[in-house]
Amino acid sequence: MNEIKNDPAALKHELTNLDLETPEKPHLDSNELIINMGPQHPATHGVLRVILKLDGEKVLGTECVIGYLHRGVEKIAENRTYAMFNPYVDRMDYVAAVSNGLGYCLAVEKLLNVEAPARANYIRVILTELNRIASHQLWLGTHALDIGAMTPLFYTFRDREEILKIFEKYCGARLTTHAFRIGGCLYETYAGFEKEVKNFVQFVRPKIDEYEKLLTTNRIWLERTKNVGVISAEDAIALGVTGPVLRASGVKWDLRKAQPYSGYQNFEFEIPTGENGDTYDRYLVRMVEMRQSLRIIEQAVGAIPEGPIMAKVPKVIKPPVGEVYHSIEAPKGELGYFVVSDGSTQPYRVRVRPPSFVNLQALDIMVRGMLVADVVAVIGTLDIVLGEVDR
Amino acid sequence: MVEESKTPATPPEGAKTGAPTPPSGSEKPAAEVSPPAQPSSGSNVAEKAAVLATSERNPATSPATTTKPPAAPAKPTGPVPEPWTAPLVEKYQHQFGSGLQAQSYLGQNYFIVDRSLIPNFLKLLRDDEQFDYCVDITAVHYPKREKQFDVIWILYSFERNERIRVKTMIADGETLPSSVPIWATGNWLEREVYDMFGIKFEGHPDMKRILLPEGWKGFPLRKDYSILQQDKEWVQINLGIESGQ
Amino acid sequence: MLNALMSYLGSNVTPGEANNQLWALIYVLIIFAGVSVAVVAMNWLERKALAHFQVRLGPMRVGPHGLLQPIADAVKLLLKEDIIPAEADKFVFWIAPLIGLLAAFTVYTVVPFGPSQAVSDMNIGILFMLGVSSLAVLGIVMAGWASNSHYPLIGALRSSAQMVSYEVAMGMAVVSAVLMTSLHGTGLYGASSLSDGTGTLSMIGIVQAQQEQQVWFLFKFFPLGLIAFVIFAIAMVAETNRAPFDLPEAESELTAGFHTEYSGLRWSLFMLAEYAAMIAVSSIAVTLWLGGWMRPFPHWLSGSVWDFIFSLFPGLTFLGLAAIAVRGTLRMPKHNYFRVQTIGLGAFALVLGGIGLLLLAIAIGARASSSEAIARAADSMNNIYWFMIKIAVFMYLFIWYRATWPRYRFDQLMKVGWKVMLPISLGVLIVTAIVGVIA
Amino acid sequence: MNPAMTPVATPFFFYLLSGLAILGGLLVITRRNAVHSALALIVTLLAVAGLYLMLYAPFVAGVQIIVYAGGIMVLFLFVIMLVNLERTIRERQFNRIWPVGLVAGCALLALFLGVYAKGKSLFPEQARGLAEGNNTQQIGEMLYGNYMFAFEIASLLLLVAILGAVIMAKKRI
Repeated sequence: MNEIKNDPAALKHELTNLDLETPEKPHLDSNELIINMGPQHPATHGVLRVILKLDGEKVLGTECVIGYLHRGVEKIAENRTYAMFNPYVDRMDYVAAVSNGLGYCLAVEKLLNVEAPARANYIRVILTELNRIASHQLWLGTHALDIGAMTPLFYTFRDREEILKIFEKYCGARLTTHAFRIGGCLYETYAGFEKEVKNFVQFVRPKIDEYEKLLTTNRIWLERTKNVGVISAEDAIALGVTGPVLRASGVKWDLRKAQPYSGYQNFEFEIPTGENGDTYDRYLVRMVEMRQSLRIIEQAVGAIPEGPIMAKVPKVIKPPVGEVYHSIEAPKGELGYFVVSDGSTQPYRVRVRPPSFVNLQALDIMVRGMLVADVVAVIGTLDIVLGEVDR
Repeated sequence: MVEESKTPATPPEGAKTGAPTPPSGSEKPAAEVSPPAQPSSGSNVAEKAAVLATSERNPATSPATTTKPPAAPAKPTGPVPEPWTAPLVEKYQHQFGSGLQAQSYLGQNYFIVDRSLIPNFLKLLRDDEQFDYCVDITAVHYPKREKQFDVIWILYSFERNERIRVKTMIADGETLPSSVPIWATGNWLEREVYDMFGIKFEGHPDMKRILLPEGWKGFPLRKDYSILQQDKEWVQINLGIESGQ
Repeated sequence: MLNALMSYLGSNVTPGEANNQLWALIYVLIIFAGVSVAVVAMNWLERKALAHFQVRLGPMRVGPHGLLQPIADAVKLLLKEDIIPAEADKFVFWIAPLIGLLAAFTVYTVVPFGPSQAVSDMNIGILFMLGVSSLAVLGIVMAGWASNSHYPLIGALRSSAQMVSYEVAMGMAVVSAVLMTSLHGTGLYGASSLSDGTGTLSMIGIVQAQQEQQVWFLFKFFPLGLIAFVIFAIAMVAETNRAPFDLPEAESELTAGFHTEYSGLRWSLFMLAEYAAMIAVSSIAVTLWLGGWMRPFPHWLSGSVWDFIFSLFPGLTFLGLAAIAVRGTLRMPKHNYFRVQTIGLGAFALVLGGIGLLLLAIAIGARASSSEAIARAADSMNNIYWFMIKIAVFMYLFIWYRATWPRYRFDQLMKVGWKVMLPISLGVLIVTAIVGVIA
Repeated sequence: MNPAMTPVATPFFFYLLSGLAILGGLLVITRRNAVHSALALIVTLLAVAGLYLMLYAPFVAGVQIIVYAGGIMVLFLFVIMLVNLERTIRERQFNRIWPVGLVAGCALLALFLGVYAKGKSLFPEQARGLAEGNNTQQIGEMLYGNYMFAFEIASLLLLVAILGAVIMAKKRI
């Protein structure tokens, strides 16, 4: 009665929008072949199921079936107070938990019409940029592994370990850090924080060159990533794609520059863009982004001002009635929070605009006409995290 | 039509985890100093405005509707949405007249638009005002109001580096024209709004659930859908476990 | 029985030729044991070298520095349950790995470890090797078909298509090497006075031809030998489904390719066949281009003094390994948990040291005393040593490829095979022929 | 005959190989599963290669292994796997003409018996020279020597066949 239903009949029902007449039983003769990639598959970065309609090796169409990791974060938000909901936010994009926390705190601070003090902003910027580098490193490791290069995975994870050590010393947690509070930061920086961050910057810069030396001019890497999963700027904007994927298609837009928040305006850094929006350009854009983050950290660590780290925020947060949308530049793209408050201690509605969820929508356009091996490469280059896609 | 008897404040029942009906009237923040005649918005909203206005004029009185004893001192009144005046607004104000209001809250501008304007107003915004990036489509559920749902489009224009929200109010069971032809990103966003709130969008290429399994009954993000509730029948059929949890 | 045994000892001809079945059997057993030990060592080396490429330690727990890890793996695979999928084709499922193994091991009958150290010297040696190695495709195709599920079948079709297309390029490169055995050229290249003798297909013949012409075919007709060698080196990696061409077992798409449904002993047979094929294919490369068992610079640094120095190498290599093992024991932490491992590593160091000394003794003995037996022993020791070292270099290359290169997509793989490798190898063949006759 | 060519326990190996060949042949036609019959065919071909070796024609044996077992049989297996067998079985079998098959079989049998009865006298004398030492060279000389022209025509024929296959396949893609 409850055997796992993957017989073709159920599959056919599900593929309504793929407008295909699935053969009664998919078998290996000349016409199309329906293959299920996932939800349990080494290359889908989590529980994503992609139904591929193949003609031999060529992909004719895809349909993403998601929701396997849906925990109902937005429903939980309506039953928790503002401060209690903070740790849940880290569990969405568990790879870039610090950015999630920053986004949520900034949104609620805007609701409370409160501004975090300068010192808190600097600490927030340093930790968020460190988190961006960690997220890009994890992306590079797993993306290269999907395409077959085993070695970068170990290099990137070894260097990412240094960042996690700094997080652990600062707030006790490595991955889901819950580092910030509404109104600023809870923890003062531990003794030697600046020195350790400076050492980290010196340590990691040559390491990024190492990754580049391994991959950027690697013939087979070029062959596997050039002109693979191409998306034009117009399609990207129409599909609402943001972050490195959008920048690689040539759109020079980064929220940290366009609508600076928590003190980003007083650091200079460039925004890298690519030309033809293929997997190789996205790889180059993210590598330059890592270097730019290092620049920001260097500037921030050098000039952390003295002063309080927490704005005056009442013990029990009861924001006035109203609704606010605030978004930040998370490593994967624009991460937005639409918080509606009804004056009580619990948010009336928290809507999270997840970059991975919207970027994943572009998979179908990028992969059409490509081969199965490219589907794996494109899922990797979109840098999706299923915790954030399913919420 | 505007004045309506004060809705009895619903006593907060039982444990917090019980059905989280909002403690007081809906939070609709549309409290203007002089409540303009709102043809379409429900009486409850006006009543809400009136209540806030009164508490605004004389801050000394305790927050009106909650039956809790006014332990907290009179909270300084929060920011209030002022009317948003901009050339963009003027242009469409006289074009659509009453069907459209423009407000701004804490510096974030948004339109409140009548349901009938939806498909072409958005098209206008995209084509003429270069709002070419639809950040998000979402909804909020106010069970108390006569038009229960707020559907919100968050738009952004790259040239003008400006972000606005367009909001419309629809009753339960009403459908909305899909904005997929305008922005392709609407596809999954509208599917999620349907999945969570039950608002169908006509003309959507593939109107079915996106996060919850296919045969799931009930729309979780509605306020009357308790946090512990599950579609027991689906769970029994597909996962074969008796209890909901 | 005994005189058959002793009578052969004197002859310097391969047992096959000397028609001595007993010695041929002994050679076959030696080769079987040798290749299995080599495969075990290769397994350990691959894991360790790959680990150190990737900034990690590799197996350290089973035995000192993971030395017993391959044995642990083998035992695990023996004990693992041997599942045959439900509607699989039992007979074909059972025979597929055997064919793979058969193809991988019969190649060794013709591999020339020395002038007389080969099971038999067929006069169609290289042709036989290519023929048998093309049988391996059958094993893979049948494995894919018998597993009766999508992924293994696609993996099998892919790998067989890949092997068939790279076999062509490989064949062309081999032919150009065989051409070199007979053609010496007269003008620019034709330095040697040898007449245009008839070429040979036999492996030992090819190496002897290189000895006579005093040049490795790698350097003969300068760029041509090198190009043919490079073509063969790439094709052999593709032939054994390794490193950049390991598409059939691309984890990220087709789970594990044609041997997805295999488990336990049957799966280990496939692994054994893969490693054996790797060693076999690199031995072809060594024989054809790197002068088989010849020691480096036999003619520039000729003379008995140099011979003696080069004959010390085997002993010194083993002593070097022993030194590394000793250093390992000394650096082993003093905690008594590690006591067993230190003893184990110490014993291993002793064994290596012993072998090293023995080989040194043979080398010195051959130099000092004039007894013919020791001289023959030293000779065969040198031959086998140099042959094995060259194969070891190739093995290291295989591992190096695996650490650095990402994987080719299937269509790129076929494009490289047909549009790049085949034309070049054809070109090299034609130009070698022309150069051989005219230049 | 130099010592190297003394036959190696020929009778035993001869009967073994030819037995294998006959067994394989029978299996090819009796097996229901196409892959099993392909396997049986491979066994037959390898047995024939063994026979060539015994006739001191190692080059021919090597080519037999490469061309037949390594090349053509792989093609057979490809075709068997890619062509959808269930459908072919459902199609109409035209084996109602087995009497014609029987007559042809008997005629062939008669031919063999005739040859067996006449014995050696049928074959020209010099053909029996054993070519162990330089079998490859001899074939090379003949092939590229006096049969050069025939060899070129055959390769042309093959070229036409390949082009035909490509064009047929091309149409569909």
